[in-house]
Formats: sequence, structure tokens, C-alpha cells
Amino acid sequence: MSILVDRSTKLVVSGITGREGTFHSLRNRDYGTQVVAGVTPGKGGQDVEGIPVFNTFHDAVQNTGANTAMIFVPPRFAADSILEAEDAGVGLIIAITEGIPAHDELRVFNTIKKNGRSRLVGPNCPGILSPGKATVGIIPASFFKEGNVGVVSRSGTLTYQIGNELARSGFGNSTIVGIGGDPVPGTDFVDVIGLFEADSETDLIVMCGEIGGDAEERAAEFIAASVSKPVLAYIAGFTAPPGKTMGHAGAIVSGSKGTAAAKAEALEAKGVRVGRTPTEVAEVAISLLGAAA
Amino acid sequence: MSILVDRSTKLVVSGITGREGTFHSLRNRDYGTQVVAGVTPGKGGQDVEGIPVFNTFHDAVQNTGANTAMIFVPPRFAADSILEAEDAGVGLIIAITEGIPAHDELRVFNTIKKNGRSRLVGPNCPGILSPGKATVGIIPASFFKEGNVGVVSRSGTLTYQIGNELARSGFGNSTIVGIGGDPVPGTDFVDVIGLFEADSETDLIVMCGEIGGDAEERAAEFIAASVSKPVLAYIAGFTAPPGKTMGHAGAIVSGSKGTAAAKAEALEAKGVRVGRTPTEVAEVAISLLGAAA
Amino acid sequence: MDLLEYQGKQLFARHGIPVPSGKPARTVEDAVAAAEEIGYPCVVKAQVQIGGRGKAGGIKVANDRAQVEQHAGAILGMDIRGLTVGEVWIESASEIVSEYYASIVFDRSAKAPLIMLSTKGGMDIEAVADEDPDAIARLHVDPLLGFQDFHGRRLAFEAKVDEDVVRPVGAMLSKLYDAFIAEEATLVEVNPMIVTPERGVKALDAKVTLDDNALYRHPENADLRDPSAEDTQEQMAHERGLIYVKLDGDIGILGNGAGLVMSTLDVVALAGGKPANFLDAGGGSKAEAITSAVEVILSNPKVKAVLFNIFGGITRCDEVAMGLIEAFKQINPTVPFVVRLDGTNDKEGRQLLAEANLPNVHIKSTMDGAAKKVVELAAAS
Amino acid sequence: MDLLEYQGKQLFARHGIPVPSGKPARTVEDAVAAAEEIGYPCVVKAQVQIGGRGKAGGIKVANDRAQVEQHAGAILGMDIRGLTVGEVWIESASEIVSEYYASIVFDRSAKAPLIMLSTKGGMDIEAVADEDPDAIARLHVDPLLGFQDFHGRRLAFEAKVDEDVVRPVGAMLSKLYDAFIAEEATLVEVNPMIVTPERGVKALDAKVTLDDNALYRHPENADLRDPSAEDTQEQMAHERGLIYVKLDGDIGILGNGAGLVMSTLDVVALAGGKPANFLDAGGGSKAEAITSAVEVILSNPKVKAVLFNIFGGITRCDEVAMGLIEAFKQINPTVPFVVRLDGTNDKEGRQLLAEANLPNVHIKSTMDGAAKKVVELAAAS
Repeated sequence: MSILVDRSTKLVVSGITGREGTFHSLRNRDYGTQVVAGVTPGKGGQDVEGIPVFNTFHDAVQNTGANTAMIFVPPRFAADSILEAEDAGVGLIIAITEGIPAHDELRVFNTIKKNGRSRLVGPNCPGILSPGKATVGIIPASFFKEGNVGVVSRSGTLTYQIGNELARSGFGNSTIVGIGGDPVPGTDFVDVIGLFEADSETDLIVMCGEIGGDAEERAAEFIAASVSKPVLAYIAGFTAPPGKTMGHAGAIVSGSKGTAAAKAEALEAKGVRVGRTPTEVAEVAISLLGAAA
Repeated sequence: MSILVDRSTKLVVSGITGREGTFHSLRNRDYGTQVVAGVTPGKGGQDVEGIPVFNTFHDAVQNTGANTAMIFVPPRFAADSILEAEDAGVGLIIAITEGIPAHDELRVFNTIKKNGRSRLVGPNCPGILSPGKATVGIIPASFFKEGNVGVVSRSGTLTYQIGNELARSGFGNSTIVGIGGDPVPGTDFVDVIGLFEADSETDLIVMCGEIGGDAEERAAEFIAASVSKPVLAYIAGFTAPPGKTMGHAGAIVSGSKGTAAAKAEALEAKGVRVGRTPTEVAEVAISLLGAAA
Repeated sequence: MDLLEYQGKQLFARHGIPVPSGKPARTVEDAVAAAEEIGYPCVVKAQVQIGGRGKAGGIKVANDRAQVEQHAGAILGMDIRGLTVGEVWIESASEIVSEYYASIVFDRSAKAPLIMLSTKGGMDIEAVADEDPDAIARLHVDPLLGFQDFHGRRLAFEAKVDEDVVRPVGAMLSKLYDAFIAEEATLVEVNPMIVTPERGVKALDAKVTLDDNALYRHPENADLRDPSAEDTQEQMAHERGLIYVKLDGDIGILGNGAGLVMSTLDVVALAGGKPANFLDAGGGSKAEAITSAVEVILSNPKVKAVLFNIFGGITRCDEVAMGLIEAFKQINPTVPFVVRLDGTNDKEGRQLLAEANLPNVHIKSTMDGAAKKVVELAAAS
Repeated sequence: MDLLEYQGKQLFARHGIPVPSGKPARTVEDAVAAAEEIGYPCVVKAQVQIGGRGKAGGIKVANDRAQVEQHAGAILGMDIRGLTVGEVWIESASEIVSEYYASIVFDRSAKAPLIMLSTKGGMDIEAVADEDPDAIARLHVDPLLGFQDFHGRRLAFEAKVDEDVVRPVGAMLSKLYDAFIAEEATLVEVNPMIVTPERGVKALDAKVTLDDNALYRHPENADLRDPSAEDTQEQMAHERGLIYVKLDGDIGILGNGAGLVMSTLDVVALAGGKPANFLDAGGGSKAEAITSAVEVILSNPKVKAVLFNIFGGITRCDEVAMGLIEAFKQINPTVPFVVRLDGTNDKEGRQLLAEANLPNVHIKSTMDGAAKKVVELAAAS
């Protein structure tokens, strides 16, 4: 098993005809993901290296049975594209796009939640990789192999850093989920940790948090209440000054809230081990799972 | 049994301090309904003949445990009042107010439906009466007695007319539900007929429809699929000309749609008896249930 | 409330929807002045709330001043299917490449706005819907989310509009939606929506229905109501706050509650009569309302007999009786009345009527009996 | 983007929120002219994006021309907690009966706008929240439904505002919500919101934060950005499209991806160093971006050593190496660099750097090792 993406994933890519869209769609396909369709208004009937392009998500879903969407269009078109995918009945929507206006995200999040038909992952996330099965997004899949560590992270490159250290220590991953660094992520730590808890292939859950918001604190509560598997955390931004947005739109310490120290404390109070550096995370993982195969 | 309102109903009335609001609230209480609170902004702390008045629905619910709301405020305040009741967690909201703008009704309906916490009956309806138990609204309760006929109607006085003919023939009612004559009723024939089907006290269901919309046609489908009890229908407006709104904002024949003939046909095609006059409805009821006790 | 074409276009223009420029005129002189300002060729269009204006000769192209004078003269005062043209709209003529159809209706069944788009514009859309339903793309919009760009694209692609106008068509639908919501319309229809040689789109006609219940929030729209276009009785009823619909027959009808009045019309028709009107005195009708209602009904000279059908709920039958007695004092009607009073205080009401001993007033206790009686009386007179 | 008080008030005014009338001025002469137009008494207010202006002497009442001259002269150029006052706002003085607090924040946790209202206005709201949390009424608004009148009433009654201003307070909250949504703000705050002797309410201060990502939809707001208020390096980075935050230390930091850069700052701090900045070269950083980044980092004279921490995902390490080589050609830096390249094409990148043999560049293979080295180098220089 694994979570969210696997061999049954049938991917439709919004923005497939753009330079980056084409590049990553093909990379995803090369990895083994079934990329069944693309959507670009006005380019319906064309194809991208054999992947058929449709004018609308509705056409794409109707013609290919796509069940997962990747959103790769520029920020000003992204909210519309996500909503179109949801309206077309796509069950999992993974939004890579960075820089979507916050109020767009608010509308999108609340609409998807109230309708209850789809899950949104992202926006501003690197995607989801289930090693050996499928990848959707821009995670450099070659650094990761199949295994029993589930990773969920607000940050892309930090995930690669930690994933890579785990890989060097011999660990593989069930699934790596980038939930993104935006103020209103469609899917939160709690959601993903819940999925890992239920996933038979996952034995250890690693969460990479960062300053801003209270997603880590809520995760701590959830872990204490509902998670039996070991969870290991890393929080970036212990030295971040208050009031400054640290790259991610969601990464900001406001007033006395959202500090890395408070998050680490909340997690440790619930029995979650918190590594102070990416290297320490790998070391703790080894101590928890034993030396890797 | 009965449906929607009964001895457990705890009513809060929005607009209780208005002339009509006071009059009908007290009449409802006189009938036996537990009228536990009123809401009038700025009059919190006052009372209406012993019924405490609050500034907000939240205060009223918190202090009295009200589970049913009656909306008696003028049309320009009604949508807001309904939404406030819903936000305060009132499970059943009965809106008597006539003349609410259609777009207000649209917003209200969709919000309540998506949130899935409350049921709205009305607007522009006479209310709900469960004879011998409770009444909420303006139905002249003295004309009706307890019995086994459930009545659901888009029209107020027409309901009294039919209910009265039934009463003269010796029949009583489990519950009489006025769903109102507006374009966007919160509760439809289908909903109420479903409740009557499940109500052990109801042996015959009478529905009073009228021209406009397709609620009767949808009810016909639902009855054929899911209702085992006998259903008897009356449709008003066989002679209504197309394009003219017949009093109720929802009562209009548009193009070839919404005619009384089409509705009667749809119902009869599904085995529902349709009386041509109110008197005939009472006669058919007698034939279906036998002479009344 | 239905708007005239030009009122609809002016409303559209406020929401950024492209429409041809134009001016309304009530006289030939004003029409000529408008045309001189707008330039030639221009179109002279009869402003009446009814279809088929073109076939009836109510829409003419004018290439110069003389033609405007001629056409405006012919059209002003023209009778189109029973309506007299009191106003024309002079607009600059548009070059038409294609004719599409677009509308947004308040869909009661789905509880959401329904957008329709078709490339079969310029003709009767109900006929298109019957003959070639697939030619009309349809889409509901979640009213809490509102119109999204993808709605426009999906409709445009499904309706198979020319690919190079997918964007302008979507943009126009978006603005039509804005107008629909902002003005609280129950219908906005553009037929035809034209494609221009510059590959843009324009609303060449406009049909807008506004929600009467919301007019208090739109005073600028409320002012558009043209009482002179209303029937005399309807205007009178409107002023008195009564809900009144004029019909073709000779039996005046009054009842309380829309459903009961409709039912009364049906019962009268079943008895062989022809109702002259629908008149709902409303729930809780007071004596004055009844007096007003009698005035309105009797102002229709075709009325030969009147049926009062009251089931008292909030309405008290004694109030109704008092209103009727007062009306007889003021108006002294010459046609027979049949009165059926039932419900709250019915005995008191009947008692009052008996005491007043009004001339030519017949009291009945059932709806069916009352209907039969009034049909008889109308036939006899 | 944070607006200055007067920019916020002008934005409020566009949405019908009552604010005192006023004018901005950058010179004493303009300030006097503005005051003469507005009348006396008026208030001279320093326009800087920082709290505590009053205590610092940045807000003064002027009763005549001489006083305006005096106060404007004192305030313009004043240093308030590290910020130099370049602009004042002259506004008509308001009579204050009560001071309330109102704000709407973009609540990330609840995924909904959060409205707060308190009668304890005019003071630090965080202090009120700590000492007397019940003094602040809080309510989330469903963003799909929007602000309803009942939200305003509920907040007003719960905050226990004077009963006779429940309506105007609700109306102001409604308009603040309109502004919050329409302008795509992440914060609108009014502290104090005052009750006037006429029992109306007015926004006496305005704090507005706009979403940078949405500025393309609000060109009139985008123009409010005042580059002169930005730090030199921040301005430079902004022009080059880099995400840069200036910090206090002496070690320049560059990484790719916000999380990794934050992590790098932490690791450097753990090793005993002080980062001079946060600089995210972004995913897929190309050579030019790297060259620009080096320029920005080195333009800060405090920087004694630089750490490059790159984990290549989309970013290719050979591209980063080429950018660094190019930067060295153009700038010829005098401080030492520690470079850690890992991930996509890391071998090629390290190879390129080895071949280029850049002066004073140290290659490390782990993040921790690189951090230790750069701290050492900074301490040594």
C-alpha cells in the first residue's frame, strides 16, 4: 500500500502544454504514473507526446476516466482550474502552482470542503510520490526508494534533504506528501497523518513543519488522540524573526504565535520526537526503526 | 407520532415584539406549543407576556434550548434572521414571511443545504400544525383535530379549505405542513412526503400543489419509488393563463412547463389519485380510508 | 417586472456588457434627433414587451433622415399583438457575422441559476429546445461560489461557438451573471448575441425580468416600471396593493390566498363560467382591502357577476362582510354577488350580511354551490 | 504589503467607511497648506509602519498655522523606532466619546475571516487579549456566504458596545468586511474605532495588509508600494524577483526553497553563527538567479562569509555552479564562500567548481559540515 497516489492513479494535467507542464508530465509518466490526459482550453484534440489534450476537465474526465488532477497553470488561472477539476468530479487534485492569491485559496478550500467530493493537496506544493508506484508533481523521484517511512511536509527542498538523509541511512518511503507552504493548504498534517496511520505499509511517520499557523499544534493533538505509529517531527525556522514572511506565504511568526519553539514544544508535550536538524531527524529515525535493511 | 412539530418543540420567535409576531406567538402558546423565547435586536431582557426576549438567536438558544424557530420579521430582514437561526444551531426553521427577494432565498437555501444542520420550512408559508400537540405559525388550528391524514401544501387558505372538508367528513390530521408558495421553498413535497411515509400515525397523505415549478412532478417520481401509503393530490390553477404570476411568486406557467394538467398527469401516471376540486379530494379521501370514525 | 429592450440594454451597459449605442424616443422628432446623433445606418425598434416585433414591422433599418422619419412615424402608435407602441429605440446598426443565444434563468427546480448558450441564435429558443435540444449547452452555477471562468469555457466549448470567440463569449456570460446577481433578475436573455466582424460579441437584444420583491434595493430599477403600459384595472389594483391578474371572462372573482383563488377559478370554469380576473385579497384581509377589491373588480365593464370565496384563517369573515357592506355603500353595484364565507367568524360574517340585506347578494355555504350560482347569474344577465 | 495609516484610510473611504478628512504631506509647506484647507484643530500624524507613534511624539494636535508648522517640522525626519518619518498626514481633529477596537484577519487555522470587536480600543489589543480575553468578541464568517447583518449584531451585543451604536458598529463591520474581501486584504484593523458625540462611529486609525499575490488584480493598490521605504538590499532583491529577508548577522545565506533556507539559518545558528539574511533562490533556480543573488548578498557590507546550501530537485546543481562562477567573474568577491551542493547533477556541479578553482570557495558535502565551516570563516575574518 501507500497513500493518495499509486498504480491506479490516472492523471490529468492542467497546463500540460506549457513548458514546465510538459516537462513534468512526461517525467511523471516516465516514472510510471498513468498520465491519461491534459487540459488546455483551445488545444482540445491535440496531444503531448501521445497524451490527449482536452478543452475542459469535463471532457478529459469523460473520455479518459482520470481520477487525479495536477494543476500546473500560472497563479491567476489556478483557482479556476482547481474548481473546474472539482466540478468535473476529480477526486484528488494536486496543485503545484505557487503564488495563488490568498482569497482565491479561501474560496477554493471552502467550496471543496462543503461539497465534500474531492481532496485538494497544495497549492504551492511539490506533489506526491509513492516510490515504485507513481509520482505526481515535481519531487525528484530518483532520490527515493520504496520503504516504510511516510513523509509529510510543508516544504519541498527540505523534504528532499530529509528524505535523502533517510535514504542514505537505508530507509525508503511509503509515500511522500508535500502539503505546501501556503496559508490555506487544501490538505493538512492531520489529514495525511491519519492516512499514514491507516496505511499498512507505513511504520514511521515523519512530518516536516515550519513556522506560521497552527497546523503542527493541531497535528500534535491529533497524534496524541488517534495515532499509534511513531511520529517524528522537524520544524524549520527556530531563528526566524517575528513579522517577516520567510519565503512561504504561510511561514510567518505573528505576535507570539506560530514560532518553531512553540510547535516543537507542543509536539514534544504529546510524545512526538522533534529532530533539531535534518541530520538529527535521520539519526532518530534510525534509532526508532533500527538499522535499515 | 406526527412530524416536525410536537410536544418536544421549543419555539423561539424572531419578530416576537411586532404586532403580528406577538399575536401569533401567543396563539401558538395558547394552543400548547412551548414558546420559550423571542428574538428582537435591542429588546434583549424584555419579555412578551412572560416569554423572554433576546438580542440574538445565539443568546436565545443558549439560554432556553430552543430547537425550532419561527421567522416573523418583514421580508427585508427575513433572510438574515433565517441565517442567524441556522448559525445558532436551530434545527427547524419555519419562515412565515412573505415577499422575501428570490436571490435571498437562493443564498439561504444553498447555505442551509450545504451546511446540512437545519431544515427550513417556507418561506411564505402558514406554518406547521400537529393537531393536539403543537402548532407553529398561522394555521387556524381550531378547524383541525388529531387524526391519520397528513397534509402538505403550497398554499395556506387552500389547505384550510381542504382540511376543513376532510374535518367535516370526520377526518383528522397527523400533521399539516405548509411548504409555501415561493420559488425556492426550503422544504419540498418530496421531503415532507418522505417524513409522512415514515410516520406511524399517518395513513393517508394529501398533497396540495399548484401551477409552477416541477415540485409535483418530482413528488410523483418519489411516490412511485419510495412511498407505500396512499397519496391523494389536488392541483390548483388548471385555468391559469401562461406567463401570469398567480399570486404566489412561484405560481406561474412558463412556456409549456408547470401547468396543472401536466402535474395532474404526472401524478396520475404514477398511480396518485388527483381530485379536481377540494370537495372531490375529501370524497376520494373517504373512499380511500372508509367512512371516518 | 419585465424591462423593455432598451432598458435591458442600458442595464447591461452598466455591467460592461457590450451593446450597440442608442437612444429612446417617444416622438418622431426625438427619433430623428436621436438618429442624427447616432449616425446611419441605424435601426428603429418598437419598444413593447412582446416577441415577434420584427415580423410585425416593428423593426426597420434607416439609412437617412427621411427613412427614420418614415419608420418612426409608422412604428410609433403601431399595434403589435394587442400592444400599442409608445416608444422606439434608435440604435446604430450592427454588422452581424453570427447569431448566438445566451440566457440566465432562475431555476427553481435546481435552486440555482441556469445558464444556456447556443449558436442557434436569432430564432425562437423554445423551438430550438424542442427540435434540437443538444444545440443548447446548459450549466447550473453554484450561487454561493458564483460564476467561474471555467463555466464560460465549458458552455462555449459545448455549444461549439467559433474557437476564436470562446473568450469573449465567456466574458459576456460572466458579465451577464454579474448583472443577473447584482440586479436580482430572474431572467436575462440575449437573443441574438452577435459575433461582429472584429470577432467580438455584442448583445443585439435584451430581455430582462427583475424580481419585484427585491426592487426596494434597486430604486433605479423600480423607477423603470411604466404604469401607462399596465392595464387600467391592473394599475388600480397595484396602487391599492392588491394582487390582481386580468382574465378574459365575465365573472369577477375575489378570494383570500393565492391557492384558494386559483382553485376558485378552476371550480368556476368546471361549472361552465369564465372568470374575469384573479384577485387575492391576501391573508388577514381587512375591511378596506375588501372595499378596494370590489372597486377594482367592478371597474372592469365586462363583469356580469361577482364571486366572493373566503375561507377565514387569519382573515376574519366578519371583517370581510363589513368591507363588502361598505363597498356597497360607496359603489352601489348593479351586478349580482355570490358570497361564500367559511372559517374564522363565519357565522358573525353571515349574520352581518343578513342584517345589511344587500340587494342582489346571494350567500352560499360551499365553494361548489357558490360557483354554480355565480355561473347561473352571469349567464342570466 | 502593509499600507500607511493614510493609505488605509483612503482605501476605507472608497468602501464607505467613515474616516476623518485629511491630506498627506511630505514637506512642512504642504502640511501647512493641508491644515489651512482642513481647518483647526487638526492632527499632524507621522506616517510610518510601526506602532507607538504617539508615545514617540509622532502625533500632535495643532490649533493654528504656527502649531502645524512647528509640529510638522518636528515630525518630518523624526526617527521612530528605527524608521525615518518621510510623510505626515494632516487630518481634522475628532471628538472622541468612546474608543472601540475592530479588526478582520485572515484566519489560516479556521480557513475563514475572523472578525474581532472590543470596547477596549485605543490600546494594545494583544495586551487586552492576554489580560481580559472576554473583552474581545470574535466571530468567523463563512467566506462563501459572506458577512450578514446578524454577524454585526452578534459581535456588537457580545462586545457590549453602547446599545445606541449597535447599528452603526454593525454597518462599519459590514463595510470593513467588504473592503477586506474586495481589496484582498489579509488584515484590516481599526484601533481606535471611535464613537462620536453624534453617536456615530469613525475609523480614527487604519492598519491594512494586502495580499502581495493578489496585487495584479488591484493596480491602484500595487502603486502604493513605497520602494523608498524598503531597505536597499530588499529593494534590490525585489527588483530581481528574489525572496529576501534582511537579518542582523554577518553570514550571507542562499538556498533553494523556503523550508531549506529556514533550516539552514537554524543550522548556522546552532553552529554559533549569525545569518545576515534569508535568501530563497527558488525552485528551478537558473544561473542568472544565482548571480543576482550573490550580488544582493554581497551588497550588504556586514557580510563576512557566505553559505550556499543547495539541494537540487528541479534546481540543477550544475546550473548553480555556473551561476556562482559567473558571479565571481562579475563581482570578484572578497569574502569566503562555503558551497554545499547535493541532489540533481551534484557531481557535475562540484566538478565545474573544482575546475573553475574559484578563490576562497570551500566545497562541503553535508549541510552540518558546511554550516560549521562558514561559522569558522566568519569568526576568523
